[in-house]
Amino acid sequence: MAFGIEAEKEVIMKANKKDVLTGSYYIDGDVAAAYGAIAAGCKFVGGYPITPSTEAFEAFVHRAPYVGGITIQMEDELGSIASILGAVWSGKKAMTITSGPGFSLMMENIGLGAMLETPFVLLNVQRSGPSTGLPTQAGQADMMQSRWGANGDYEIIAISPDSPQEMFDYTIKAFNLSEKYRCPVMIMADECVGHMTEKVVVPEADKINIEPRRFYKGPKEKYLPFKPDKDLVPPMAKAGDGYKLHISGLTHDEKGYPTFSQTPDTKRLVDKIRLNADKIIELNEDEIDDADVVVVSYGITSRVAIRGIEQARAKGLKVGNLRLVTVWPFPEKRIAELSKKVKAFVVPEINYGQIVYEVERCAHGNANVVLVPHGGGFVHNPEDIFKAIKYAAQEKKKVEGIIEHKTELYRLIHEKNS
Amino acid sequence: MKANSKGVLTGTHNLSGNEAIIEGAFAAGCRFLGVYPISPSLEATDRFLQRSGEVDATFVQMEDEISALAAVLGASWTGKKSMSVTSGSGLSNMMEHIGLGIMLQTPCVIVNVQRTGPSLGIPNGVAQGDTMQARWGSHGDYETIVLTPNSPQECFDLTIKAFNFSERFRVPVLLLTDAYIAQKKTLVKIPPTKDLKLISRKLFKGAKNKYLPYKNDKNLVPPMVNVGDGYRFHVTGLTHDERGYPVMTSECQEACVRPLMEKITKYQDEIIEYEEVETDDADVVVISYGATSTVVSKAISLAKKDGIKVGSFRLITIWPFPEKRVRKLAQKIDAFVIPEINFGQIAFEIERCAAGNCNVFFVPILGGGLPTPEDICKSIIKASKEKKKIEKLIEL
Amino acid sequence: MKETRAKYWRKSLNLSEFKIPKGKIHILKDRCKGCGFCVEYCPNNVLELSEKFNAKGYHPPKIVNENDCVNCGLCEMVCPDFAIWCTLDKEVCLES
Amino acid sequence: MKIHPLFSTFANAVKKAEIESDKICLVSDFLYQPKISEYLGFDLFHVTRGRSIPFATGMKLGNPKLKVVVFVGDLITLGGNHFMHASRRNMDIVVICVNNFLYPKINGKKSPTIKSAFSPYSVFERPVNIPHVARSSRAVYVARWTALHKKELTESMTRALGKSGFSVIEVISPGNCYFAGIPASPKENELIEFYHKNSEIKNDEDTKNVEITAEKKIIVGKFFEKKRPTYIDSYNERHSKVIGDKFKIYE
Amino acid sequence: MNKKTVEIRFAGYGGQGIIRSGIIVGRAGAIYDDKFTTMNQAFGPEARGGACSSQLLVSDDKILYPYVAKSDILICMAQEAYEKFEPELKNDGLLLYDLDLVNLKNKRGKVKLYSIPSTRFAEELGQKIIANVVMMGFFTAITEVISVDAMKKSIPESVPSRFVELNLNAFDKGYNYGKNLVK
Amino acid sequence: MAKKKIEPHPMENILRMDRIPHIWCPACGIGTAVTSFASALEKLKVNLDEVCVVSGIGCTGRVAGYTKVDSFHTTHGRAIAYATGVKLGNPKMKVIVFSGDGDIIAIGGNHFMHAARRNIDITVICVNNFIYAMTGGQVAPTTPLTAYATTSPFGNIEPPYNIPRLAEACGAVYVARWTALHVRRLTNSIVEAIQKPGFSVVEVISPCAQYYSRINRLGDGLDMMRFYHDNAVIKHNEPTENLDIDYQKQIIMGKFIDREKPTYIERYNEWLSESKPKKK
Repeated sequence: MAFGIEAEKEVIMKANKKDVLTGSYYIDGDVAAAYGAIAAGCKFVGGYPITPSTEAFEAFVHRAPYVGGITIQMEDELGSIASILGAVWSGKKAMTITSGPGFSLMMENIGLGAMLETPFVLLNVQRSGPSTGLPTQAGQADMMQSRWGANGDYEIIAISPDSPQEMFDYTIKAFNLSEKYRCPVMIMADECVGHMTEKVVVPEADKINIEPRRFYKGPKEKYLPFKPDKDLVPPMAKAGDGYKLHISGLTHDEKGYPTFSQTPDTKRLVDKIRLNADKIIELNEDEIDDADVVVVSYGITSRVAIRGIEQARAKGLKVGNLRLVTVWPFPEKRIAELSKKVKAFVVPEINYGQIVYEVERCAHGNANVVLVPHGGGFVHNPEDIFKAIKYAAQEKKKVEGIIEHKTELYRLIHEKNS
Repeated sequence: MKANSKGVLTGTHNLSGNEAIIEGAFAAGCRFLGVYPISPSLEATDRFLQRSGEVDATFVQMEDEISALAAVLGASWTGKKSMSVTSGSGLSNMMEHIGLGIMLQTPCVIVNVQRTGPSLGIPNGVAQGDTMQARWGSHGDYETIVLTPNSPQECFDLTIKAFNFSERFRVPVLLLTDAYIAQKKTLVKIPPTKDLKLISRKLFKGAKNKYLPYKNDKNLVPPMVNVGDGYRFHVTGLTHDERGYPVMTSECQEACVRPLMEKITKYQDEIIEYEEVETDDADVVVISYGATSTVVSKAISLAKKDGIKVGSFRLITIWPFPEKRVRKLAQKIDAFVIPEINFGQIAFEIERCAAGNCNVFFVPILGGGLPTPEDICKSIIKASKEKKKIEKLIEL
Repeated sequence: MKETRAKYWRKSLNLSEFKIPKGKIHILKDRCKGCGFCVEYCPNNVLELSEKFNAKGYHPPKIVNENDCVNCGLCEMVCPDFAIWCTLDKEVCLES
Repeated sequence: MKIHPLFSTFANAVKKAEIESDKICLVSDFLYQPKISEYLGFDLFHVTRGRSIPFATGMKLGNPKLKVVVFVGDLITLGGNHFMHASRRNMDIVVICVNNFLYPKINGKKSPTIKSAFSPYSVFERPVNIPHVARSSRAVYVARWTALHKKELTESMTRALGKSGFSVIEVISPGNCYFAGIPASPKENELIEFYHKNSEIKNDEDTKNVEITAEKKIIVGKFFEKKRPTYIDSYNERHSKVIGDKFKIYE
Repeated sequence: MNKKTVEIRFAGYGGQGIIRSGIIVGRAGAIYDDKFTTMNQAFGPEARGGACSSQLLVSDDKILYPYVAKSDILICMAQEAYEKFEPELKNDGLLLYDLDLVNLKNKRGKVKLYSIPSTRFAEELGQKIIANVVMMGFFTAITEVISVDAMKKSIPESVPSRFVELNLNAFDKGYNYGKNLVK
Repeated sequence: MAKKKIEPHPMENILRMDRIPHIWCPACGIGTAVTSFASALEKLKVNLDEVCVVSGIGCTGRVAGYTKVDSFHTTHGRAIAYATGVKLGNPKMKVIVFSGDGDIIAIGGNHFMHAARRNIDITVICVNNFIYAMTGGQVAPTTPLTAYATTSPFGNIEPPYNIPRLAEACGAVYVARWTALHVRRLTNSIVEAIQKPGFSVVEVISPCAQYYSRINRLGDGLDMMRFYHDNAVIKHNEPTENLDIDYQKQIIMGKFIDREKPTYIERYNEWLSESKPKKK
């Protein structure tokens, strides 16, 4: 640990004044994310237009020439993610922006990014799937994909913002996390947030903390590109500085040379996130201490759920609200802790059950888990969430497995037919 | 349906896993392979090409995996049973089209010979790192069927099964093998043609103008037609109604996407297959699949010598996950031990299903080679000694 | 000889026999998106944009010189919205 | 360690072109020798198959001072699209395409450049005429040599390194089997020699005519050279014209 | 209106500037009137030429649930949009519509109705696409949810500088027409 | 809404009239291209049951939804790959890929190139409107230099692709280009292309009034059509390197390539018949 940045010592760096467009704006979430990226010092976006994330790319393209950045619209999503990996290794902060099918196309190179421990940010404005699905409408069904989509074992960080202001704030946070842990950080927004227009306040530059890239500072000949610091993250060097880098997507040793079987060190790719999870995870909790039922939600659903929760509280039910700001790594400990205190978790999400499996896993059978699914196309009817809470509060029995709450939409479509 | 004797190489042959898969495919009636070469799945391609002349099968090597699967989907709609073979990052590239296959409800089989990852990893290294990807890798909600053989014989059998499932449920079915099984050569018994039980897609038989491409029958699977039969249908990857036309509402999404999942979950009992050995009075149950399961049996016999009551539970169908059975087992035993050649994938799923009823020990095995029985045995012993309940996935 | 030469002679046009088609134009007003292609490219200026709105708020074409239509079909070909076509009404002699 | 002859040729070219080796960055998805960076002093990135050109694109845009060189095996299989578009944009990278007639690493599977007689699989496919596609996609420098045309190849590489814009050099350096007309499993050097003998230098030949076929000799040479603003040039030019003083030249 | 949150829906067909209307009004509220506003759009390829709408919530407090459940104010600029969204209008809601493009069907009891020939006005002003601005002027005059000053500050931010005057004229035209109606 | 009975359109048997009005904007040329395609099918008198249309994503990608034959609306860029599968699976079919420039040339460029190289017997009708219109006007690989788009707000800096040249270089056997205005010639070209065995490409230059011409202030769709009328010249057999399209400059149209080559299936069958006896 003689070289590189000491992991414990925090270097405080502020955003560059030129990059920050201080002021109040009335913009949608996509644009806010682009502004956030610029404020975070992102200088390169390789993108390919896909609804509903195009606006973010466009906004970046408009701003980039003024802040010394550059953009390229690549020929496809495979190209756009590969190009940002290249840009990161030549020293820039970089981001790519996509949705739905584009995300699926990126899978191979997300794996490469994880393998090369390349810090980059990926903004995925989720739409309804599978396949082309509903291009202009919301979904949250890529959550598991973001974690498991590429071949092999790796870990990523995923953040799910719920308003344009958060799109701005958390894009900056995403860049900071990716620089800190040298891993892909995904902003798993959804179409609703991406296309929602609200007031966004961009603070002054010196109010924005920026995590600098951990560049290696020791003698060149001693540099080992994959030799980690104490926090399991190796310092980085950039191409063209004379380090004779050898960076390969093959399984490699500390030097970067391929090995023919994995070594215990290769497990670092997952451990650097798993063991640092407590530092990464951010949660918003509300009235959770004496709650019987806790609603676990993320992204736009957390705003929709509030209406259901208010309704339930008005009926005298004790409902807490746990909003996952970071979805991956999953807040295992917190859920396990809560599971011993509460009767049930209610998990509304715009998919047919993804994060709910994680909640169930971490609840260890201590509390019931109620899923309120929504196929996509729009957000939940708050009424459904309210009913699910009501049911969860009343259910005395421990029910094995996930309990799916039958929504109004379900009844409308499937029970009418049968 | 009877198999076409042309493709069935009845008899006993010395085949590698890769070759057995192709023989299985031919026996199942597969006549189209769209592929892009990637180790360690190459022998499969070779075998297909060698035999394609004899069985009148069509082969195309496309420019990448993306188009390979696209061609497979296209060919499937012409009425040919179709498949693709890939590995590692090739599967990552196919993700978009797995989604399309799900949405269009196109029967096809994808063989993934797993290699060590992430990214390029170790090209010929044994691994099981794509199990979660097989379930969650494409965007949006879907359910799929994933089978894992643990011997060339099973490669043959399960390939036929995979085709049967894919035709029956109109879904892309994944066969997850690994570099070890794929290259291991053993004797494979191929039964006579008349003993093969094949399922072919249900074709629509009604009047041409009455055909609705996505009107589900009572099994939630719509009957299919072939391109060129005069039905003049339209299909789209967009959310669609019964006619196959895009409709942009959440009602339609619910009506369109949920059955895609329910058609599998509803029949999961018929799909799920697993192998249990001495689990009845076991204290510890080892859960394994694919390559690791070949080592587990030895490890168990070692552990038994130490007086530990160990059972074995081998997953043959990984997805849909045999949730019910695992839940039941969890209530009876002290611990699960899960050796996997990855850093924890199915282990999470088992932790979920154990629901706090028993301890869950997970043994991450480094990719590239097989674990030794002794190592696994040690883990079993460690697991059996832990008497306290720990509400957490325990890594050994 | 005579015959071969006669073969290349131009026959004079018998106007009383030569028939030109007369077309009937069909317009689906509510399908129209008012692009104006048919109006612009009608060789005989049969059409004109009307001042009225259709259900979508566009100005569909209207027929102003009904008799001039020769069923050439260009409006049909050039219409991007499949909203206009013509059929053969009758064939009329040029003289009449 | 035996260094692949191509790398030594390349190292010579770098020397001749008088480029600081620190500023050279190799990106490869195929020709891969782990310790090459250590020996020759370049940075080396080994990325996923077919994606080396977009990776290099990002690299070049991230730091325009770098000289990015892409070593690819089969340029146009997975990465054909990236190749076409990088060429169209005139990204300032040098592409050295090693045409093996097959993938040497994976059991001699056909690649799109094999002509019918060359491999048992390829009978029914035409090969791609790499120089012609490169030229049609507007590359600024297009040449082809066999690996034994060392002098010419070094010269070509030097020229390409000194040039700004998308340069493509196809190097015929086959893997060691599956070639029709040659006794089974010839040695690699025999093969290259075979190609060397069966090639014909025709500089400035129209790329339409340089398709590799079993019937005629392989035509090698420098086929095309032109000057054209690179992506970054056009970016700077256009933006300073439209934005004016507020725009800082990107370099 | 003394309610906390006003739920507004702009509806028409794609290409009429429906979403832009939402943004302009929303911005006027959020930035220049110091309220909280949330604008959401329902648009897409299917909407081009079909019904499309934008939803706007205006409130004095932070807005949590960001959608229109039942609209207080519905602004209709096309028949299809009217038919689609009229049922979600509150019984005591307010309906503003384009006189030429919307034919009212069943008039509900307490719904207040105001109409303006906005497209015709816009065509008179020379640009059909500014019909939405005429409608915004009309909306400002009738509802007074957003102040005129705020609107006039907000409009120029959404249009190219060479069209600012035209747009402000269009706004005034709608505004004055509206003021005359409520007088 | 009480529905009036609508008179039958003459293309009723080729187009899905129940889906029309379509989603394309006013004055979009794709509809015109579809009409040409439909009349080409009518002229060809083919059995419509054996025609298959495959489209990708984008405005033109929706064509599959409006043609009343077997039609597939697939993923972005992969229409040609998908069509390859359909053609090889059932060689009887006449497979037509009808998609846009962004779909076929940008993301699907590789498939275009390789299908041309293999000479798969499909017909590609590529509607080129110089922009990505479905997503709202981003720069496309065919956008002329200096033209504006939402992702090239300062003018396009990437030289555009010349589709006929690319097709020729990759080995297409039939290449033609027409504008949406030259409907009759376009129809004839499509007829020829469908009849031609092998990979044939017809490029259709089409106005995009909503995005391309609005962002570049080129007036409405009609103005674009007038521009084609004035600036498009017919030059058959013109060498493809001269076919670049510059911003608002002359457009050269015509039939450029018409050559004979064995198709993939022919070669494949040849190989099969050669290799079969060896096995026995």
